[in-house]
Amino acid sequence: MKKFMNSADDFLKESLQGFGAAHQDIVNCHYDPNFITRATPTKEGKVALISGGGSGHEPMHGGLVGYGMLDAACPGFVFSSPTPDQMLAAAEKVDSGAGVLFIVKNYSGDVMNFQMAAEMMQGPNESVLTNDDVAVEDSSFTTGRRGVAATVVVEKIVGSLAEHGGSLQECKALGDKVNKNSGSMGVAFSSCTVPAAGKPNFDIGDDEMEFGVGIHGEPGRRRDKMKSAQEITNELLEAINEDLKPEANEEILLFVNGMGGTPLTELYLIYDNAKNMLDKKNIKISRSLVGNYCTSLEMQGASITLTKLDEELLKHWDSSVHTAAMRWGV
Amino acid sequence: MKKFMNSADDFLKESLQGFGAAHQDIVNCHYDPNFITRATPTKEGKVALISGGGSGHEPMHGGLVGYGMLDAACPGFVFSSPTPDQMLAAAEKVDSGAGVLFIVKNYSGDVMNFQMAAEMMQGPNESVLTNDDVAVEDSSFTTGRRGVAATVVVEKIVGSLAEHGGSLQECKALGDKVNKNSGSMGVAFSSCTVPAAGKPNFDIGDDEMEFGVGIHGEPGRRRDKMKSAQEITNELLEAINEDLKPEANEEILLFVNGMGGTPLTELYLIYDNAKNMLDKKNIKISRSLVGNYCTSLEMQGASITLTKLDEELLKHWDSSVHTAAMRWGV
Amino acid sequence: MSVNFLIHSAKEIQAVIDANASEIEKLDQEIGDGDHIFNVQRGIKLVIELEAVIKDLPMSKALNQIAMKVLSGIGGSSGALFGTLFMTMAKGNDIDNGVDYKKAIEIFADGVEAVKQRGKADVGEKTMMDVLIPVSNCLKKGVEDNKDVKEILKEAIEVAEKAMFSTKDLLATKGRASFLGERAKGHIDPGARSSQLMIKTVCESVLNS
Amino acid sequence: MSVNFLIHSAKEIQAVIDANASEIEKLDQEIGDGDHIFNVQRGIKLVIELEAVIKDLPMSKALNQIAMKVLSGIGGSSGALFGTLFMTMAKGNDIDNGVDYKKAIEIFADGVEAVKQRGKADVGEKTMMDVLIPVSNCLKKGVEDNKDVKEILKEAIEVAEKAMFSTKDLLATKGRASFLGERAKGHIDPGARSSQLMIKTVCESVLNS
Ligand SMILES: Nc1ncnc2c1ncn2[C@@H]1O[C@H](COP(=O)(O)OP(=O)(O)O)[C@@H](O)[C@H]1O
Ligand SMILES: Nc1ncnc2c1ncn2[C@@H]1O[C@H](COP(=O)(O)OP(=O)(O)O)[C@@H](O)[C@H]1O
Ligand SMILES: [Mg+2]
Ligand SMILES: [Mg+2]
Ligand SMILES: [Mg+2]
Ligand SMILES: [Mg+2]
Repeated sequence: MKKFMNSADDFLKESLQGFGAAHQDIVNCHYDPNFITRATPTKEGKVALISGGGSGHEPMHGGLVGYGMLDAACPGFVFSSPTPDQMLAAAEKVDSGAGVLFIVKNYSGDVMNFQMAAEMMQGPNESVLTNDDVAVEDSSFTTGRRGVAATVVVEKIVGSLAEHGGSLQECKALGDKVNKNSGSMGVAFSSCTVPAAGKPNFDIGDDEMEFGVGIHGEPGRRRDKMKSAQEITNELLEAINEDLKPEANEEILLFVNGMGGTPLTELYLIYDNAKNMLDKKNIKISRSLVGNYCTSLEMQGASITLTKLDEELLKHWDSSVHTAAMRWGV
Repeated sequence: MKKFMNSADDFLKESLQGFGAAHQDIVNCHYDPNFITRATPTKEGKVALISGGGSGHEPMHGGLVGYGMLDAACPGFVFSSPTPDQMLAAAEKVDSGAGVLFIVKNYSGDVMNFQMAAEMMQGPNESVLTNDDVAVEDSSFTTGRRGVAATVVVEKIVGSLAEHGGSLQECKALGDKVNKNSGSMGVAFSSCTVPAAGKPNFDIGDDEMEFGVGIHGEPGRRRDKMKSAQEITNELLEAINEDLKPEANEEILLFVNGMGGTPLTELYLIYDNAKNMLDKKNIKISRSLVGNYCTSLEMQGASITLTKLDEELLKHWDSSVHTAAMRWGV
Repeated sequence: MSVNFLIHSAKEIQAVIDANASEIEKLDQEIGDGDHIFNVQRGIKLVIELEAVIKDLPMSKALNQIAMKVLSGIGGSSGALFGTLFMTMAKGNDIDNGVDYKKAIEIFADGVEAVKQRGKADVGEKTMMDVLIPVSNCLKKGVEDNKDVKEILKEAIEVAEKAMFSTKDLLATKGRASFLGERAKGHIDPGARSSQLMIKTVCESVLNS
Repeated sequence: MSVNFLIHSAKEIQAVIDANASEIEKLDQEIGDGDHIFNVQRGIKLVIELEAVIKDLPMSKALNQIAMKVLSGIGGSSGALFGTLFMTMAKGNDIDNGVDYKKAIEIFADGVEAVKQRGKADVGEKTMMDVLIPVSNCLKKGVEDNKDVKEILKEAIEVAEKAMFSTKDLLATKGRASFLGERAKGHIDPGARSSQLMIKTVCESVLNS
């Protein structure tokens, strides 16, 4: 394992410290229990947005704390969901009286820990569960689909509504809507290595890729032979389209997300190839996001997320945001 | 080789197309010869800033084109400097009469090609040569030091001066000053693979790192055994400090740059470790930048850049910028 | 069952889990995200570190401290589930006046029931419930049938082992492995394995005392 | 020297460079950035593709087209340097009225001088100049000494090869390899190797004609 680290035990803490120090103007990091808040307190009457999850997906969620997005983020250990005490401490700090909206990716660990926090909480709270990953089937017999990169989109759009006075119920409803309007799928060329493990999560051949991979390096739909970028992109988009069924002339957000070890150049190439295919289907790319937002440590790979946009979503996507990882208009 | 690509020949073009399409609001991509300009023309009387270099270092330089930074960028083939016709075409497009400032990293290929363009050009022009890499010695017998990540800092600060009415001479002088005020050094854990080559540029053992590596995966000061992040950070900073000699209480910009394959979490950890050391020396971190800005394809590694800041530099660092890769205040 | 017994068991469990660490790690890498072993090891370590704090506390308080430590120190599915187990056990009726084996079995069964509620998983879904529920049933039945405690514990060890192996050929419908469909088959569930090892260790500890 | 000869030579050079591609690639990976072979191959391909455009042009125009193609199509150090070579040759005096071997040597030597100016490197700095300068000198001397053209070309081939090998033990002071210090020693300079192969190919082509 080759990582910039001093010890597996201190990995998370030192990284958080660096993050906090580098972005003092935007965030405050708190320790024991660990959580990240905005540098300035939630303004009165504003719904507080709290997300969290295992670490290793940076900049999600800490890098999305700030004006127009999250009020707080709770980072767990690498790939382990955070614990109720983190969420409770964060909620206590950022709840300004208008209630707390938890944004939770659909993994049983995250769901159960956030649920326990919600049950223990005094004030009003709601949760949005993201489950945009079309790689896995959503049947009534399973826990359902995984929450992946669309969580970033949910946090941006709901963050804007909360900033502009949306109520707790309105924020929850919008979050559910964005989630329902989104589909994602990813592919990995290499594994990732959890610092405590010291060795890759899975083995993969020189000519193989994991198609439909999860953001923890979990196995996906199938192990496949390497293919051209256009073929991979087409297959990812087909899987998403099958689920999301965007109509011709429908406006979408095209979000090409890197898993951590794939350079920007390749992400833009995927964007180009995706545009080729979407153009052919007359699906209108109205907004774009390209970069490493929902990562899996140093995994080489990428995911594509499509979100169907209407006027409401467009407005909240475009509104100002000022976080460490996403910033515009301010 | 595992890359998102269709063919080595189309790699650059498709990536540029994706970049152009994803950031239509900021840039325009031109082909044959390839160059990137702002989406809006240079305002009259504003010095035009043009940079460029081999591809593979994205977001540098295309991602730095936009308000407050570059007017144009000329991407060469992967790791090959661009050619004079690209620079001439870019200059023709963005020169508004106040002259052109070329920002060139100190590699003989870049220097010669930009020189030829400058000689062929009609209008007034100047060049700033960046050579911030302290890994290699600067003796009168060599081509001098390499230009690396501080080029980003030069482009930000000179970009601001140009935006605010600086003359060609003033811009050149400020660029030289920022370059002189900066020192960088990097380390790599893995090699990078040029798409046309299809195999890694160098071999490196499981327990080795290349200390003082160049941004093309060129060999550095020495091949070393892996060390802890704090040790690596200390050694990088010592090398920089030896050269830059910042004084106690001097204000600096601390820039932790990823090489493409190292996740943000580790870059923040380096930031934390760097802060430990700089705090001890009473060097004041006034500004911070952490992220993948001057990369080497998918290489795992990072570099640290320190830039000594005075009031003038601070002002121009803080001023608004709106590019694909760096954005604030707007 | 005394607080001392809890601490002593935690130490024994630590040894057993450490000895089987690489196997458990591999199981969660194959069908999960690879963190289960670290979650469990971290949790046990934290509980053992509580020794000085809890050793003189009444049972309900000690269990509650353990529950909070597990809940706040582990994370992931197993943190929430094991936390729920201990939280529920801590609420057991009248436990500060001594916990005999019947009482112990009663509060354990209550705990398992709460875990089942929390995770909404039943037997056959390829989770730790495949071990916890049959073991809980076996223990309860043993008490009902007035069996000898040694007999009951020996049976529980066997039931746990069989149940653990049974997860191998199941499709997963809860937890991370549920995302895998057919690909989860052929792998033992990591939580089932760690639970089985813990149960075995505690039962043997009683048997050998 | 005719335009046809230029095109013919480019094709022969392509075959030789392709045959030695992996060696040249390795050289620039060892002490450079690994792109030299692709730069050279791309350049040659572009020149060959010019055939239809230049085959009926006067020598000065043909050379100028080649120069522009090389300059705009290669990039890197070698693009600027080879571009400069051809640009200068294109400016040779009176070349549209036929180029005999003396004239060819004259304009080549002028080209090498211009390359030297452009790159500011002299013999001994571990670059292509270590090959180009001695070869140019050898050719000029041969003409001065009124040697037979075959003799001259044979000598040039030998000089080029020796010069190429000489770069192996040099410290680099120009180009990318200069950043390496002592570590550059023991490796032949990639530009020296590709230049030597091109010179050898052209000389042999004349010898065999
Ligand atoms: N809903 C559930 N009910 C019961 N047990 C579950 C449930 N979800 C997961 N588990 C158990 O948790 C184990 C994984 O725990 P762990 O790896 O620590 O957490 P995570 O799944 O969050 O990474 C699984 O092997 C399974 O036994
Ligand atoms: N200043 C210079 N003068 C002469 N030749 C040079 C100079 N700099 C580099 N070279 C030659 O160029 C070769 C490298 O060319 P190439 O790899 O195509 O470009 P780059 O160095 O820009 O990657 C070197 O091997 C060397 O022979
Ligand atoms: Mg986990
Ligand atoms: Mg090059
Ligand atoms: Mg797990
Ligand atoms: Mg080269």
